[in-house]
Amino acid sequence: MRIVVQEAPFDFGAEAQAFASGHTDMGAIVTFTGVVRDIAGDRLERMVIEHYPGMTQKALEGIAEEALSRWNLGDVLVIHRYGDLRPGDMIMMVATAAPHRKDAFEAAEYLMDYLKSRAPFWKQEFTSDGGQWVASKDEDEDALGRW
Amino acid sequence: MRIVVQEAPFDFGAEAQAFASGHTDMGAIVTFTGVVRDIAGDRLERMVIEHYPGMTQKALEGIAEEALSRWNLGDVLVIHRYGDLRPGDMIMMVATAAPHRKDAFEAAEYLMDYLKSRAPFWKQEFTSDGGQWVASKDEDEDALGRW
Amino acid sequence: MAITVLYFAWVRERIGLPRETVETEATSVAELVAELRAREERYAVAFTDISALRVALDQELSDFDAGLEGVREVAFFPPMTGG
Amino acid sequence: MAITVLYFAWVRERIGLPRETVETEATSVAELVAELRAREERYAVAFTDISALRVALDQELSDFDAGLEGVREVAFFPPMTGG
Repeated sequence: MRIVVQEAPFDFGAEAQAFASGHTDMGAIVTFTGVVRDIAGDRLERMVIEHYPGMTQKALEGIAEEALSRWNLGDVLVIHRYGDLRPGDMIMMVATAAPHRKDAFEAAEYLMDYLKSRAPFWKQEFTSDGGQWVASKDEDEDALGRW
Repeated sequence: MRIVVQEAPFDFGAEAQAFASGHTDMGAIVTFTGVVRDIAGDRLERMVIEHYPGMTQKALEGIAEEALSRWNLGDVLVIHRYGDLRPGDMIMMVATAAPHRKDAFEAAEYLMDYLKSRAPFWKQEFTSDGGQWVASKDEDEDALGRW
Repeated sequence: MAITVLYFAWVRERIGLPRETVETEATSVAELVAELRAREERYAVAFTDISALRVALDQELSDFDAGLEGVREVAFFPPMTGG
Repeated sequence: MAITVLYFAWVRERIGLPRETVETEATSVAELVAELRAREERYAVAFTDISALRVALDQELSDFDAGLEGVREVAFFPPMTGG
Protein backbone atom coordinates (compact mmCIF):
# COMPACT_ATOMS: atom_id res chain seq x y z
CA MET A 1 0.00 0.00 0.00
CA ARG A 2 1.30 3.43 -0.94
CA ILE A 3 -0.60 6.64 -0.13
CA VAL A 4 0.75 9.95 -1.36
CA VAL A 5 -0.76 13.38 -0.62
CA GLN A 6 1.19 16.12 -2.34
CA GLU A 7 0.94 19.55 -3.90
CA ALA A 8 3.28 18.76 -6.80
CA PRO A 9 2.14 17.14 -10.05
CA PHE A 10 2.72 13.38 -10.38
CA ASP A 11 3.89 11.45 -13.42
CA PHE A 12 0.89 9.23 -14.24
CA GLY A 13 2.63 7.12 -16.90
CA ALA A 14 5.65 6.45 -14.70
CA GLU A 15 3.49 5.69 -11.64
CA ALA A 16 1.23 3.34 -13.63
CA GLN A 17 4.22 1.56 -15.17
CA ALA A 18 6.03 1.21 -11.82
CA PHE A 19 2.89 -0.08 -10.09
CA ALA A 20 2.15 -2.65 -12.80
CA SER A 21 5.79 -3.77 -13.11
CA GLY A 22 6.03 -4.18 -9.36
CA HIS A 23 3.16 -6.69 -9.27
CA THR A 24 3.80 -9.27 -11.94
CA ASP A 25 2.42 -11.95 -9.60
CA MET A 26 -0.99 -10.29 -10.12
CA GLY A 27 -2.92 -10.86 -13.34
CA ALA A 28 -5.03 -7.71 -13.26
CA ILE A 29 -4.06 -4.05 -12.84
CA VAL A 30 -6.65 -1.25 -12.84
CA THR A 31 -5.91 2.47 -12.70
CA PHE A 32 -8.24 5.44 -12.37
CA THR A 33 -7.12 9.01 -13.02
CA GLY A 34 -9.10 12.17 -12.28
CA VAL A 35 -8.44 15.19 -14.46
CA VAL A 36 -9.49 18.87 -14.19
CA ARG A 37 -11.57 18.98 -17.35
CA ASP A 38 -10.14 21.31 -19.98
CA ILE A 39 -13.10 22.24 -22.15
CA ALA A 40 -12.82 24.85 -24.92
CA GLY A 41 -14.93 27.90 -24.04
CA ASP A 42 -15.33 26.76 -20.42
CA ARG A 43 -15.03 29.58 -17.89
CA LEU A 44 -12.95 27.55 -15.42
CA GLU A 45 -9.57 29.22 -14.93
CA ARG A 46 -8.22 27.15 -12.08
CA MET A 47 -9.17 24.85 -9.26
CA VAL A 48 -7.91 24.98 -5.69
CA ILE A 49 -8.08 21.88 -3.54
CA GLU A 50 -8.06 22.39 0.22
CA HIS A 51 -7.42 19.47 2.56
CA TYR A 52 -7.06 18.65 6.25
CA PRO A 53 -3.37 17.80 6.59
CA GLY A 54 -3.59 15.92 9.88
CA MET A 55 -6.45 13.75 8.70
CA THR A 56 -5.97 13.21 4.95
CA GLN A 57 -3.24 10.57 5.01
CA LYS A 58 -4.98 8.65 7.81
CA ALA A 59 -8.36 8.76 6.05
CA LEU A 60 -6.88 7.51 2.77
CA GLU A 61 -5.00 4.74 4.58
CA GLY A 62 -8.23 3.68 6.27
CA ILE A 63 -10.06 3.51 2.95
CA ALA A 64 -7.20 1.57 1.32
CA GLU A 65 -7.00 -0.87 4.23
CA GLU A 66 -10.73 -1.50 4.01
CA ALA A 67 -10.36 -2.27 0.28
CA LEU A 68 -7.46 -4.66 1.01
CA SER A 69 -9.60 -6.48 3.56
CA ARG A 70 -12.71 -6.73 1.36
CA TRP A 71 -11.14 -7.90 -1.90
CA ASN A 72 -8.42 -10.32 -2.90
CA LEU A 73 -5.82 -7.66 -3.70
CA GLY A 74 -2.07 -7.61 -3.96
CA ASP A 75 -1.64 -3.87 -3.57
CA VAL A 76 -3.23 -0.43 -3.65
CA LEU A 77 -1.79 2.94 -4.69
CA VAL A 78 -3.46 6.31 -4.03
CA ILE A 79 -1.99 9.67 -5.08
CA HIS A 80 -4.00 12.84 -4.43
CA ARG A 81 -2.93 16.43 -5.03
CA TYR A 82 -3.95 19.58 -3.23
CA GLY A 83 -3.39 23.27 -3.91
CA ASP A 84 -3.60 25.04 -7.27
CA LEU A 85 -4.57 23.08 -10.37
CA ARG A 86 -5.22 24.18 -13.94
CA PRO A 87 -7.58 22.70 -16.54
CA GLY A 88 -5.97 19.57 -17.96
CA ASP A 89 -4.02 18.83 -14.75
CA MET A 90 -4.35 15.43 -13.13
CA ILE A 91 -5.92 15.66 -9.68
CA MET A 92 -5.39 12.15 -8.42
CA MET A 93 -4.98 8.49 -9.30
CA VAL A 94 -5.66 5.13 -7.73
CA ALA A 95 -4.29 1.76 -8.83
CA THR A 96 -5.19 -1.77 -7.76
CA ALA A 97 -3.45 -5.09 -8.41
CA ALA A 98 -5.33 -8.38 -8.05
CA PRO A 99 -5.15 -11.97 -9.23
CA HIS A 100 -8.50 -11.50 -11.02
CA ARG A 101 -10.05 -8.58 -12.86
CA LYS A 102 -13.30 -8.47 -10.90
CA ASP A 103 -11.45 -7.72 -7.65
CA ALA A 104 -9.20 -5.13 -9.29
CA PHE A 105 -12.16 -3.26 -10.83
CA GLU A 106 -14.43 -3.40 -7.79
CA ALA A 107 -11.70 -2.30 -5.40
CA ALA A 108 -10.78 0.65 -7.65
CA GLU A 109 -14.43 1.74 -7.79
CA TYR A 110 -14.73 1.36 -4.02
CA LEU A 111 -11.61 3.48 -3.47
CA MET A 112 -13.00 6.19 -5.75
CA ASP A 113 -16.44 6.18 -4.15
CA TYR A 114 -15.00 6.56 -0.65
CA LEU A 115 -12.30 8.99 -1.68
CA LYS A 116 -15.00 11.26 -3.19
CA SER A 117 -17.08 11.51 -0.02
CA ARG A 118 -14.95 10.40 2.92
CA ALA A 119 -11.48 11.85 2.38
CA PRO A 120 -11.08 15.45 3.60
CA PHE A 121 -10.64 17.32 0.32
CA TRP A 122 -12.68 20.33 -0.84
CA LYS A 123 -12.60 21.67 -4.36
CA GLN A 124 -13.06 25.32 -5.23
CA GLU A 125 -13.45 26.37 -8.87
CA PHE A 126 -12.33 29.82 -10.03
CA THR A 127 -13.66 31.73 -13.00
CA SER A 128 -13.18 35.42 -13.77
CA ASP A 129 -16.14 35.98 -11.39
CA GLY A 130 -14.26 34.47 -8.41
CA GLY A 131 -14.34 31.21 -6.49
CA GLN A 132 -17.17 28.75 -6.04
CA TRP A 133 -17.00 25.73 -3.73
CA VAL A 134 -17.92 22.52 -5.55
CA ALA A 135 -21.09 21.08 -3.99
CA SER A 136 -21.15 17.41 -3.06
CA LYS A 137 -23.56 15.37 -5.16
CA ASP A 138 -26.31 13.18 -3.78
CA GLU A 139 -25.25 10.52 -6.27
CA ASP A 140 -21.76 10.43 -4.71
CA GLU A 141 -23.24 9.82 -1.26
CA ASP A 142 -25.65 7.26 -2.76
CA ALA A 143 -22.74 5.45 -4.45
CA LEU A 144 -21.51 4.36 -0.99
CA GLY A 145 -24.69 2.31 -0.59
CA ARG A 146 -23.34 -0.21 -3.11
CA TRP A 147 -20.64 -1.45 -0.75
CA MET B 1 -10.79 4.80 -30.95
CA ARG B 2 -7.49 2.99 -31.37
CA ILE B 3 -7.26 -0.81 -31.67
CA VAL B 4 -3.84 -2.44 -31.84
CA VAL B 5 -3.19 -6.16 -32.32
CA GLN B 6 0.51 -6.91 -32.26
CA GLU B 7 3.13 -9.50 -31.39
CA ALA B 8 5.59 -7.00 -29.91
CA PRO B 9 5.48 -5.82 -26.29
CA PHE B 10 3.83 -2.46 -25.64
CA ASP B 11 4.94 0.29 -23.26
CA PHE B 12 2.09 0.44 -20.74
CA GLY B 13 3.27 3.59 -18.95
CA ALA B 14 3.79 5.50 -22.19
CA GLU B 15 0.45 4.33 -23.61
CA ALA B 16 -1.43 5.19 -20.41
CA GLN B 17 0.23 8.62 -20.25
CA ALA B 18 -0.41 9.39 -23.93
CA PHE B 19 -4.04 8.28 -23.67
CA ALA B 20 -4.71 10.37 -20.54
CA SER B 21 -2.84 13.43 -21.85
CA GLY B 22 -4.76 13.25 -25.11
CA HIS B 23 -8.13 13.55 -23.38
CA THR B 24 -7.92 16.44 -20.94
CA ASP B 25 -11.51 17.36 -21.84
CA MET B 26 -12.51 14.15 -20.02
CA GLY B 27 -12.54 14.03 -16.22
CA ALA B 28 -12.12 10.27 -15.79
CA ILE B 29 -9.56 7.87 -17.25
CA VAL B 30 -9.61 4.12 -16.47
CA THR B 31 -7.04 1.58 -17.59
CA PHE B 32 -6.98 -2.19 -17.25
CA THR B 33 -3.86 -4.27 -17.86
CA GLY B 34 -3.67 -8.06 -18.08
CA VAL B 35 -0.41 -9.70 -17.03
CA VAL B 36 0.92 -13.27 -17.39
CA ARG B 37 1.16 -14.02 -13.70
CA ASP B 38 4.71 -14.60 -12.53
CA ILE B 39 4.39 -16.69 -9.38
CA ALA B 40 7.43 -18.11 -7.60
CA GLY B 41 7.42 -21.90 -7.88
CA ASP B 42 4.72 -21.87 -10.57
CA ARG B 43 5.34 -24.37 -13.36
CA LEU B 44 4.31 -21.97 -16.14
CA GLU B 45 7.27 -21.40 -18.48
CA ARG B 46 5.55 -19.46 -21.23
CA MET B 47 2.20 -18.67 -22.79
CA VAL B 48 1.38 -18.67 -26.49
CA ILE B 49 -1.59 -16.67 -27.71
CA GLU B 50 -3.09 -17.71 -31.03
CA HIS B 51 -5.51 -15.43 -32.85
CA TYR B 52 -7.55 -15.23 -36.05
CA PRO B 53 -5.81 -12.45 -37.98
CA GLY B 54 -8.65 -11.65 -40.39
CA MET B 55 -11.20 -11.39 -37.62
CA THR B 56 -9.38 -10.02 -34.55
CA GLN B 57 -9.17 -6.34 -35.47
CA LYS B 58 -12.79 -6.30 -36.69
CA ALA B 59 -14.09 -8.08 -33.57
CA LEU B 60 -12.24 -5.65 -31.26
CA GLU B 61 -13.51 -2.66 -33.24
CA GLY B 62 -17.05 -3.98 -32.96
CA ILE B 63 -16.72 -4.35 -29.18
CA ALA B 64 -15.20 -0.86 -28.84
CA GLU B 65 -17.92 0.70 -31.04
CA GLU B 66 -20.60 -0.94 -28.92
CA ALA B 67 -18.99 0.53 -25.77
CA LEU B 68 -18.86 3.98 -27.38
CA SER B 69 -22.55 3.76 -28.22
CA ARG B 70 -23.63 2.51 -24.78
CA TRP B 71 -21.72 4.92 -22.54
CA ASN B 72 -20.88 8.60 -22.59
CA LEU B 73 -17.25 8.13 -23.62
CA GLY B 74 -14.65 10.33 -25.23
CA ASP B 75 -12.38 7.54 -26.42
CA VAL B 76 -11.38 3.90 -26.16
CA LEU B 77 -7.97 2.23 -26.54
CA VAL B 78 -7.40 -1.53 -26.87
CA ILE B 79 -3.98 -3.16 -27.25
CA HIS B 80 -3.76 -6.97 -27.38
CA ARG B 81 -0.67 -9.08 -28.01
CA TYR B 82 -0.38 -12.51 -29.60
CA GLY B 83 2.48 -15.00 -29.92
CA ASP B 84 4.99 -15.94 -27.23
CA LEU B 85 4.74 -14.39 -23.78
CA ARG B 86 6.69 -15.03 -20.57
CA PRO B 87 5.57 -14.78 -16.95
CA GLY B 88 5.46 -11.11 -15.99
CA ASP B 89 4.74 -9.95 -19.57
CA MET B 90 1.75 -7.73 -20.21
CA ILE B 91 -0.82 -9.42 -22.44
CA MET B 92 -3.13 -6.53 -23.17
CA MET B 93 -4.57 -3.25 -21.98
CA VAL B 94 -7.72 -1.24 -22.43
CA ALA B 95 -8.28 2.42 -21.56
CA THR B 96 -11.42 4.51 -21.46
CA ALA B 97 -11.92 8.29 -21.17
CA ALA B 98 -15.24 9.73 -20.02
CA PRO B 99 -16.64 12.91 -18.47
CA HIS B 100 -17.67 10.87 -15.39
CA ARG B 101 -16.09 7.97 -13.54
CA LYS B 102 -19.10 5.63 -13.69
CA ASP B 103 -19.04 5.57 -17.49
CA ALA B 104 -15.27 5.12 -17.62
CA PHE B 105 -15.37 2.16 -15.19
CA GLU B 106 -18.40 0.44 -16.67
CA ALA B 107 -17.13 0.75 -20.24
CA ALA B 108 -13.72 -0.67 -19.26
CA GLU B 109 -15.39 -3.65 -17.55
CA TYR B 110 -17.64 -4.17 -20.57
CA LEU B 111 -14.64 -4.12 -22.91
CA MET B 112 -12.85 -6.69 -20.74
CA ASP B 113 -15.88 -8.99 -20.46
CA TYR B 114 -16.43 -9.04 -24.22
CA LEU B 115 -12.75 -9.21 -25.06
CA LYS B 116 -12.45 -12.32 -22.84
CA SER B 117 -15.19 -14.30 -24.58
CA ARG B 118 -15.90 -12.68 -27.96
CA ALA B 119 -12.53 -11.71 -29.42
CA PRO B 120 -10.75 -14.55 -31.28
CA PHE B 121 -7.79 -15.21 -28.99
CA TRP B 122 -6.81 -18.57 -27.53
CA LYS B 123 -4.24 -19.00 -24.78
CA GLN B 124 -1.99 -22.01 -24.43
CA GLU B 125 0.13 -22.45 -21.31
CA PHE B 126 3.42 -24.32 -21.45
CA THR B 127 5.12 -26.10 -18.58
CA SER B 128 7.97 -28.61 -18.77
CA ASP B 129 5.21 -31.18 -19.48
CA GLY B 130 4.12 -29.43 -22.68
CA GLY B 131 1.24 -27.24 -23.73
CA GLN B 132 -2.29 -26.99 -22.34
CA TRP B 133 -5.06 -24.88 -23.87
CA VAL B 134 -6.65 -22.58 -21.32
CA ALA B 135 -10.30 -23.56 -20.88
CA SER B 136 -12.93 -20.84 -21.02
CA LYS B 137 -14.68 -20.26 -17.70
CA ASP B 138 -18.43 -20.35 -17.18
CA GLU B 139 -18.08 -17.19 -15.11
CA ASP B 140 -16.61 -15.36 -18.12
CA GLU B 141 -19.61 -16.32 -20.25
CA ASP B 142 -21.93 -15.44 -17.36
CA ALA B 143 -20.27 -12.01 -17.04
CA LEU B 144 -21.78 -11.02 -20.41
CA GLY B 145 -25.24 -11.32 -18.87
CA ARG B 146 -24.62 -8.10 -16.92
CA TRP B 147 -24.73 -5.96 -20.04
CA MET C 1 -11.06 22.43 28.88
CA ALA C 2 -9.23 23.80 25.82
CA ILE C 3 -10.10 22.30 22.45
CA THR C 4 -8.54 23.12 19.09
CA VAL C 5 -11.32 23.85 16.61
CA LEU C 6 -10.59 23.75 12.87
CA TYR C 7 -12.70 25.05 10.00
CA PHE C 8 -12.38 24.12 6.33
CA ALA C 9 -13.69 25.33 2.96
CA TRP C 10 -16.72 27.65 3.18
CA VAL C 11 -17.03 27.10 6.93
CA ARG C 12 -13.55 28.58 7.27
CA GLU C 13 -14.50 31.47 4.99
CA ARG C 14 -17.72 32.28 6.85
CA ILE C 15 -16.10 32.17 10.26
CA GLY C 16 -13.07 33.98 8.94
CA LEU C 17 -10.33 31.87 10.46
CA PRO C 18 -8.88 28.38 9.92
CA ARG C 19 -8.38 27.38 13.56
CA GLU C 20 -8.79 28.62 17.10
CA THR C 21 -8.51 27.38 20.64
CA VAL C 22 -11.85 27.28 22.44
CA GLU C 23 -12.32 27.14 26.20
CA THR C 24 -15.48 25.14 26.75
CA GLU C 25 -17.32 22.87 29.16
CA ALA C 26 -19.41 21.36 26.31
CA THR C 27 -19.79 17.58 26.67
CA SER C 28 -20.97 16.93 23.12
CA VAL C 29 -20.38 18.31 19.62
CA ALA C 30 -23.95 19.62 19.62
CA GLU C 31 -23.28 21.59 22.81
CA LEU C 32 -20.06 23.01 21.37
CA VAL C 33 -21.95 24.08 18.23
CA ALA C 34 -24.62 25.78 20.39
CA GLU C 35 -21.90 27.71 22.25
CA LEU C 36 -20.23 28.79 19.03
CA ARG C 37 -23.53 29.88 17.45
CA ALA C 38 -24.29 32.03 20.48
CA ARG C 39 -20.95 33.85 20.15
CA GLU C 40 -21.32 35.95 17.03
CA GLU C 41 -23.35 36.31 13.87
CA ARG C 42 -20.61 34.77 11.65
CA TYR C 43 -20.71 31.56 13.72
CA ALA C 44 -24.52 31.52 13.67
CA VAL C 45 -24.39 31.84 9.87
CA ALA C 46 -21.78 29.11 9.44
CA PHE C 47 -23.72 26.69 11.65
CA THR C 48 -27.23 27.56 10.35
CA ASP C 49 -27.81 24.18 8.76
CA ILE C 50 -26.02 21.38 10.61
CA SER C 51 -27.19 18.82 8.03
CA ALA C 52 -24.92 20.60 5.49
CA LEU C 53 -21.88 20.08 7.74
CA ARG C 54 -19.60 17.26 8.75
CA VAL C 55 -17.49 16.94 11.89
CA ALA C 56 -14.26 15.11 12.68
CA LEU C 57 -13.04 14.41 16.23
CA ASP C 58 -9.29 14.00 16.57
CA GLN C 59 -9.13 13.53 12.80
CA GLU C 60 -11.77 10.80 12.55
CA LEU C 61 -15.18 11.41 10.99
CA SER C 62 -17.84 11.52 13.68
CA ASP C 63 -21.30 13.03 14.20
CA PHE C 64 -22.95 15.89 16.05
CA ASP C 65 -24.31 13.66 18.84
CA ALA C 66 -20.84 12.42 19.78
CA GLY C 67 -19.35 13.20 23.17
CA LEU C 68 -16.22 15.31 23.61
CA GLU C 69 -14.56 13.47 26.47
CA GLY C 70 -10.83 13.28 25.83
CA VAL C 71 -11.17 15.00 22.46
CA ARG C 72 -8.45 17.54 21.68
CA GLU C 73 -9.25 18.56 18.09
CA VAL C 74 -12.66 19.19 16.52
CA ALA C 75 -12.99 20.03 12.81
CA PHE C 76 -16.07 21.38 11.03
CA PHE C 77 -16.40 21.32 7.25
CA PRO C 78 -18.86 20.83 4.37
CA PRO C 79 -19.29 17.40 2.73
CA MET C 80 -16.03 16.35 1.08
CA THR C 81 -15.50 16.68 -2.65
CA GLY C 82 -12.29 14.79 -3.35
CA GLY C 83 -11.38 12.48 -6.19
CA MET D 1 -18.95 -24.46 -54.16
CA ALA D 2 -15.47 -23.93 -52.68
CA ILE D 3 -15.28 -22.67 -49.09
CA THR D 4 -12.15 -21.82 -47.13
CA VAL D 5 -12.33 -23.61 -43.76
CA LEU D 6 -10.09 -22.45 -40.89
CA TYR D 7 -9.30 -24.23 -37.62
CA PHE D 8 -7.86 -22.65 -34.47
CA ALA D 9 -6.39 -23.79 -31.15
CA TRP D 10 -7.11 -27.44 -30.25
CA VAL D 11 -9.46 -27.84 -33.24
CA ARG D 12 -6.49 -27.04 -35.48
CA GLU D 13 -4.31 -29.49 -33.55
CA ARG D 14 -6.84 -32.35 -33.73
CA ILE D 15 -7.52 -31.91 -37.42
CA GLY D 16 -3.84 -31.36 -38.08
CA LEU D 17 -4.01 -28.32 -40.34
CA PRO D 18 -4.85 -24.62 -39.99
CA ARG D 19 -6.87 -24.15 -43.17
CA GLU D 20 -8.13 -26.00 -46.23
CA THR D 21 -10.41 -25.45 -49.20
CA VAL D 22 -13.50 -27.64 -49.09
CA GLU D 23 -15.73 -28.46 -52.07
CA THR D 24 -19.23 -28.82 -50.66
CA GLU D 25 -22.91 -28.49 -51.44
CA ALA D 26 -23.77 -28.02 -47.73
CA THR D 27 -26.39 -25.31 -47.22
CA SER D 28 -25.81 -24.85 -43.47
CA VAL D 29 -22.93 -25.00 -41.01
CA ALA D 30 -24.50 -28.14 -39.50
CA GLU D 31 -24.45 -29.88 -42.90
CA LEU D 32 -20.84 -28.87 -43.45
CA VAL D 33 -19.91 -30.28 -40.05
CA ALA D 34 -21.71 -33.55 -40.90
CA GLU D 35 -19.72 -33.81 -44.14
CA LEU D 36 -16.43 -33.14 -42.37
CA ARG D 37 -17.17 -35.66 -39.59
CA ALA D 38 -17.87 -38.32 -42.20
CA ARG D 39 -14.49 -37.80 -43.86
CA GLU D 40 -11.97 -39.13 -41.36
CA GLU D 41 -11.55 -40.03 -37.72
CA ARG D 42 -9.60 -36.84 -36.87
CA TYR D 43 -12.54 -34.71 -38.06
CA ALA D 44 -15.01 -36.90 -36.17
CA VAL D 45 -12.90 -36.41 -33.02
CA ALA D 46 -12.58 -32.64 -33.46
CA PHE D 47 -16.33 -32.24 -33.97
CA THR D 48 -17.48 -34.75 -31.32
CA ASP D 49 -19.07 -32.12 -29.08
CA ILE D 50 -20.43 -29.19 -31.06
CA SER D 51 -21.42 -27.40 -27.85
CA ALA D 52 -17.68 -27.06 -27.07
CA LEU D 53 -17.11 -25.25 -30.38
CA ARG D 54 -17.75 -21.83 -31.88
CA VAL D 55 -18.10 -20.92 -35.55
CA ALA D 56 -17.44 -17.72 -37.49
CA LEU D 57 -18.77 -17.06 -41.01
CA ASP D 58 -16.74 -14.58 -43.04
CA GLN D 59 -15.08 -13.47 -39.78
CA GLU D 60 -18.27 -12.80 -37.85
CA LEU D 61 -19.37 -15.00 -34.95
CA SER D 62 -22.35 -17.12 -35.98
CA ASP D 63 -23.97 -20.42 -35.01
CA PHE D 64 -24.28 -23.97 -36.28
CA ASP D 65 -27.82 -23.49 -37.62
CA ALA D 66 -26.73 -20.64 -39.90
CA GLY D 67 -26.98 -20.99 -43.69
CA LEU D 68 -23.90 -20.90 -45.94
CA GLU D 69 -25.30 -18.96 -48.89
CA GLY D 70 -22.68 -16.52 -50.11
CA VAL D 71 -20.25 -17.51 -47.34
CA ARG D 72 -16.60 -17.80 -48.42
CA GLU D 73 -14.80 -18.46 -45.12
CA VAL D 74 -15.88 -20.68 -42.25
CA ALA D 75 -13.80 -20.90 -39.05
CA PHE D 76 -14.15 -23.46 -36.24
CA PHE D 77 -12.58 -22.96 -32.83
CA PRO D 78 -13.05 -23.49 -29.09
CA PRO D 79 -14.53 -20.72 -26.89
CA MET D 80 -12.23 -17.74 -26.89
CA THR D 81 -9.87 -17.04 -23.99
CA GLY D 82 -8.56 -13.53 -24.62
CA GLY D 83 -7.93 -10.68 -22.23
